[in-house]
Amino acid sequence: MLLIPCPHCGPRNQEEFAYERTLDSVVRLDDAPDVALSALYTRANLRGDDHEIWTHAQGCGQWLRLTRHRMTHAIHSVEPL
Amino acid sequence: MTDVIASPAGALFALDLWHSADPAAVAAAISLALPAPGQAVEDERGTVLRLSRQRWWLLGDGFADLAHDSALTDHGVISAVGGGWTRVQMTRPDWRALLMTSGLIDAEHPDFGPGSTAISLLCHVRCVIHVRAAQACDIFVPASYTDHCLAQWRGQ
Amino acid sequence: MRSGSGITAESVAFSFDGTTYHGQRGDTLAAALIANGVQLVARSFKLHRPRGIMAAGVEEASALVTVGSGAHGEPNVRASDVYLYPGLVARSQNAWPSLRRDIGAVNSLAAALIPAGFYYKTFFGPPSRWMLYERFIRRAAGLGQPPRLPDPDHYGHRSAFCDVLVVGAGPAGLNAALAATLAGKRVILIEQDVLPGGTLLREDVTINGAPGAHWAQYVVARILEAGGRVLTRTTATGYWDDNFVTAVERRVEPGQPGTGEAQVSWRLRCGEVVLATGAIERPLVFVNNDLPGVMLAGAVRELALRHGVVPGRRAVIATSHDEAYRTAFALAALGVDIVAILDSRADPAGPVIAVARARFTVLTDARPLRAWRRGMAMAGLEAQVGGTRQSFAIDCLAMSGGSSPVLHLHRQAGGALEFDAARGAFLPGAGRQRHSTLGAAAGVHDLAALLPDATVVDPLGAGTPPAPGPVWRDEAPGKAFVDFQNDVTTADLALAQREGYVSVEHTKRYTTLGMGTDQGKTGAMVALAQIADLRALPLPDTGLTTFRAPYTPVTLGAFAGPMRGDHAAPLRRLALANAHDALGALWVPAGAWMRPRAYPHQGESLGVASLREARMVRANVGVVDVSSLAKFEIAGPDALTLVAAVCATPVAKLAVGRGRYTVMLREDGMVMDDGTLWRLEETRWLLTSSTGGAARMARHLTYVADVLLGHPRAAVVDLGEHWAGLALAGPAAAHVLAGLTGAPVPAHMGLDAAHLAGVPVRILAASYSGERAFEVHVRRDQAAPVFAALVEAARAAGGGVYGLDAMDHLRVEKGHVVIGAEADGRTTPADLGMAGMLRKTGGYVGWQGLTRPALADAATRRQLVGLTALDAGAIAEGAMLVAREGAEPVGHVTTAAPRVAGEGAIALGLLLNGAARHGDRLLAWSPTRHSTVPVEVGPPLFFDPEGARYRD
Amino acid sequence: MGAERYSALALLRGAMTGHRHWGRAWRAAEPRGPYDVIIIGGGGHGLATAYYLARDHGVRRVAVVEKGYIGGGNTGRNTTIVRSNYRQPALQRLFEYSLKLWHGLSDDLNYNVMFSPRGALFLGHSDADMVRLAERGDAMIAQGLDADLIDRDAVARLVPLLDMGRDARWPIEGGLIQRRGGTARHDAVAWGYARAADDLGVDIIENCEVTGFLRDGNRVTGVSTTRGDISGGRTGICVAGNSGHVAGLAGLRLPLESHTLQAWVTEPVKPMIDTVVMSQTLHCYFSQSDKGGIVGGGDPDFFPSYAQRGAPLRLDDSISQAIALAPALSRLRMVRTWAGVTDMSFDGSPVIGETPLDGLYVNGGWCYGGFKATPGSGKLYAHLLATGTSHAITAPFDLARFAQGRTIDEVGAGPMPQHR
Repeated sequence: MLLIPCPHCGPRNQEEFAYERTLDSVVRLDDAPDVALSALYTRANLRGDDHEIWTHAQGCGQWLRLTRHRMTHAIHSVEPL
Repeated sequence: MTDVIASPAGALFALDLWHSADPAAVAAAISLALPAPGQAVEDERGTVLRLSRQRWWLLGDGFADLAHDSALTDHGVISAVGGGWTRVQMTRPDWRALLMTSGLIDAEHPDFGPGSTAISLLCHVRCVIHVRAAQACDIFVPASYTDHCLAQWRGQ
Repeated sequence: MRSGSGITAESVAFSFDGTTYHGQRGDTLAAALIANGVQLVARSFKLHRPRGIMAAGVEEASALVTVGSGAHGEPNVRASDVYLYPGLVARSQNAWPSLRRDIGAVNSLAAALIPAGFYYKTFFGPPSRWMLYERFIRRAAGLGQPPRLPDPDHYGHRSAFCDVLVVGAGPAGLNAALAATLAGKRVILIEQDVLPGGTLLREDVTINGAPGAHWAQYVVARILEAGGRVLTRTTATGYWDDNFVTAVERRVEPGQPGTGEAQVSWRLRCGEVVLATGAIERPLVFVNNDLPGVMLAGAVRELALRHGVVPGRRAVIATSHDEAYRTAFALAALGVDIVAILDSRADPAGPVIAVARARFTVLTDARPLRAWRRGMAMAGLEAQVGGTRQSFAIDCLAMSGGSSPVLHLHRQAGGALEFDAARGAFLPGAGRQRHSTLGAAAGVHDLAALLPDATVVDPLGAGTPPAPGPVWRDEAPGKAFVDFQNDVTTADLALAQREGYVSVEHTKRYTTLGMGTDQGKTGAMVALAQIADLRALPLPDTGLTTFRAPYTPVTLGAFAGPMRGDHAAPLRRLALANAHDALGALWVPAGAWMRPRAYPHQGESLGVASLREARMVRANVGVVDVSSLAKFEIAGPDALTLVAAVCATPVAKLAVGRGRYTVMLREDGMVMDDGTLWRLEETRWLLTSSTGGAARMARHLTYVADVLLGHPRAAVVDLGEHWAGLALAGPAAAHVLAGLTGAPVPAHMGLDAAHLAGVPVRILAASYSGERAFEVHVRRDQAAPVFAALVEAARAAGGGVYGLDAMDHLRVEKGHVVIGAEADGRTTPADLGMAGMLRKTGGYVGWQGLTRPALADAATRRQLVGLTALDAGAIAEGAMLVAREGAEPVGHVTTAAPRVAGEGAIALGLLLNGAARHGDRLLAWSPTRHSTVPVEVGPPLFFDPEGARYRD
Repeated sequence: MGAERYSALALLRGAMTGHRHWGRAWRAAEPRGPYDVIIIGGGGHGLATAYYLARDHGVRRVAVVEKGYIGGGNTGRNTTIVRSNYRQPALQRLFEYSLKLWHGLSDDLNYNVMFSPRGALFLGHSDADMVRLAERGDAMIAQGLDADLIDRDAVARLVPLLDMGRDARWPIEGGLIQRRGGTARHDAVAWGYARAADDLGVDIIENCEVTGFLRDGNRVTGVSTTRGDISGGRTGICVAGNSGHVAGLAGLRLPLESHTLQAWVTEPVKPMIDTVVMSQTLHCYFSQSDKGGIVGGGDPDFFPSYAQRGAPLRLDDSISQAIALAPALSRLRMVRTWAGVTDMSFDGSPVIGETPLDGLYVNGGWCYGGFKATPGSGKLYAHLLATGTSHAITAPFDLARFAQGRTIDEVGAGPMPQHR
């Protein structure tokens, strides 16, 4: 049960947050189709630190960029998006 | 229990400022104190609660006119949202303990005193919490979930 | 047997296997049974061997009983973990016809045939044959009888936050909690026992001049005084990420009827965690070490010193270290004849040994080889004493093969382990989270060292730390157990090694070692020592299985807490729920909502009622509650940018005061949702979308705004709850509405503000039914009079209310798709016949996904079609579309309905290459419902193809 | 090789001799390349692949390299449910192919995997649910699978402990049962395949973690491991849960994320539930093991992790749902919870096929449903690794399907695993 420090609300339980995707899988509206599909359908899926997008969906609704380790679950940074 | 009272939120407005807006400047422009994160302020028109980085709630009939305040239009927008919320007023000394049965927020923290606000899951429902006094707390519950939450808070 | 040691307490009557006994308040069931001379308490899992009480705490592996009657019954309760209450009813389990004469004990005779993993080597043949064997195996397995009635108990959830959580109120934990309290921290102290004190409750010590238990009470009082929280009878069961600890508090005993919450599940978020979880004593390994009367030495001491109970008259103490010597003194003080102390060490020395030698027969280089029984209880022991074997006629053996620090939570938290060869034990290493370990859990048993600031008098406490007992090398024939509950013997471990199940996880899973309800609390380290010996490896190299929550078994009800009955998941209620009830609504679940499905008249079936309601709309007018639909306002100078990114249809040219049907796509190009988009003002839009997709759409809108578009000047305001929505549809709708508002109604796909029943409303002229129709949006808290006025006026015009089924019938006739039915997450706009509606310029979410080549291959795409039944039968919803019964399906029926206008059955379906197959005849085949209906494929539009009825 | 056959008679002989005649179920093999095929991953799928390579394709030089102990990943962490009751034809064919193999597996392997076709029951909680179940059943029957749509009374007879009250939070209106579905003993599947494969000469190399790939241009020629380099003809990744990590060692990005799935088991009790009970509306499922414990689970944790460690409140959800369905479960006590790492693919279906690198193949993306596919997955992957071409059944599950628009999306949830 992660404790995620929301930049607006302070540390809150994971229950309030929703994982969206990795930062490198964001599909921009003006991406060419091959770029978009590659972003959408492939992941590095690192067994280490990765950059992720989460939202404080059940709290203030803020979208967040987390750097988080996939083995230890340690959150190294949280920034508002 | 009479110390858990539910009523429609009534005159409740959402004030959304653009990401680029400076809250302090807006506050000055529309003569309205815009509280910092986690806080609420009250004036003669009603209560202003901070909900998120860009959203405040204005509770009170006195805020209705702001929707047409031209000083605001460059910075944000106001929308009536009160139909969607039930205001549950807890006026019992153990309201903090009650919240601790329904969610995972530190309602017992010494800093979570009068004038504090928070949004969190209570009874699995996203609720807005406003501490009004040491022994009084308002919980704003999405209206359709009112019965679900009250049943738990009233011990049914 | 209860000693006459002066302990006086209230007498409590209880029963075991139908016999009434008396114990004392404060007794565990284990203590009370022993006090009454009951030694045989249980039968083991596999071999049905007679078992008694072995331990005094949660580590008990053998003495499992069922406690409570009827709905209050709770199987597999450790006799050492239930405190007496008046009327406690306990029964033995896994024995038939009786505990004493248990038929299952034949398994013991056949034991040679059923070694570890025997079932993998036999019972071959077809699965049906295995299932026959399985029936008997399942009946033989299991322990207690399962509950069959709904649980009468209530369970609560509580959360709490603290700076310091201390787990365990033994001396180390109390001391740490006191220190944190004095330092001004928010402190929570939890203790699984009913009393604080831990080992202080079972050792003869004084602290600051008073008995240890008094000091424990004093510390607790100080913590409470300072505003801290002390939870007794509470077990920390799980240690999760970021110092989140779960604990379960028992407020009533197992099987005990109560009125309040029987158990409370605590969720604790902690700044730091101090683990003072103590240690668990290990058994010695020898033949028949599982007999009733063979007990852990610490447990015997606890029974004697805490409960004044002794398990026998003639006892031997068998140990590998000093601590168990305490038991000899404790028993002797209660008049037990200490026949001998067997110490496996060759030359133990020190003050404790010296005192003991003065009082007892201490035999060194001595250890048990074989116990035997008379009847169902221990009668004697053969021991190896130096080079000779000696026998002892005794009824109790108190054994100690060392001590295992309880590192369960430390390991759950990701803490490291360090092996201490002298103790033969793992000690806590570095923690991954903010936690530390103290006391016996860290290998420190010396009370004086634990409490440096107190005056401790503990004459027997000067001993050496617990050391492991000797490894068993089959010095005597017979079964020597390492896992008592699952009947795992040293021979089973050897067999597993021989067969190559050498990874400790393989050994565990092959032999079931440590997989009982005790999860190997007593036996795991003993087994590892045996495995290390078999493999000639250092013990740490054998590996260790994973520690998983819960530390002790937790009632499932405690996890659910208040999430029971109607509250198992939140239920959403419409603003007009009472009004619908008054109208006789039949309700249907729609996600978390309950919505009116139809309003049947007296004696009317659902189908008849729905068709009547639908025809009422076609003929006159009807009112339906569409409040649960999602509604978002998107407002601000950049609102158009956001709307255009989300909606795949043209939006920019929509005039103020007008609306349009729209679809929203996922990034893979599939239809995510649909709805109507309205331009309320130049820079203010209203988007409606499906009920079921409301949360998804809310998230999607803010994702697009904040992440993709980088915060445009546009607010997304979720007004799904703010506005109730009432649709008025039918040829008379415009007339009815105008009569209520006193104003002209808006043109089709126009909107207007009005007053209705004295309440401000917004009117959106959109049609889902194919009739002239209006959606009236009104604040939820003002909806009741508007609904009442609409219903009354509709009735006056020969119409009335209609429900979801009628709405569905009407929309099928018009070929409108529903998210989840036709738009099933696998269909593109083109599949649904909407390709022409898309913006040619792209720029919306999903446009790239739509470029994928296979999506353009009509032959492999399922496309929306209309289906008309060619005979009188109703088309089964979900039926396969096939050329003939049994053929490969080419599509399926997504929604079926009776014709509203006219007779017969129609349906919508998804059909491979369907747009090119109009006129084809297929079968709608539902083998599960024994229904086959010939259908003709056509366009998905059955009524008023010109749309004349809904236009102005 | 030439291990003693298991039988009741052999057990009897063991009873006389203290069971001292049993040898190792599989050798502790050392790496000794070159191999014709190297399979990365000693789970059920990898071991089955090795077995069928040797048995059906005559490929004798096969190595299975396993980073820990065999069956230690998801093979030993699942809830042992076996079924083929899918809705999409491609999935029906794949899982039915597997289900047929399950029915003869114990005899095939001479190892009792305790396959118990006690029925896999999906519950319906509303008329709409029942329609969806009927549709699924119709689709199954159309493909030759067994499916029975049963009414409330039949459900109540099958699982008497279910709450059949009309006012239940999730009333039970009926169900869809696949009677040939059921459960099996998960560990035994790994051990049985290992023993049988070993008997055919396959090298099962435990405690051997792959750390990289040997390359010759675009061709993979073997693997680097913690026990040295091992060269081979074809290399097959078969490490569901860690597919992303291992493929990453070859520089590949796969259409999947690794997420956590938790499960729980109660103390053993006498028989109380004889069928596998599942609710797709509720996302919970439970059955009773032969030992007597109720084994259950629910939704995954919905965020990427390799930690094999879940969040506690996720358990509350599946448990409260299970109690709502069968109230008597409330008084049972959970003895253990655990977590596995699942390859969550971007359409919910597995990925089986070639990779952009020559000689390197992948079998993964099983989401939370791989155990039931073990025999079929192994046999079909063996076909691919032996011949270099996909079997017709696995051909639709290639990696290219995502970019081409041929996704196989059973629940229609789209690319994001956390929405599934």
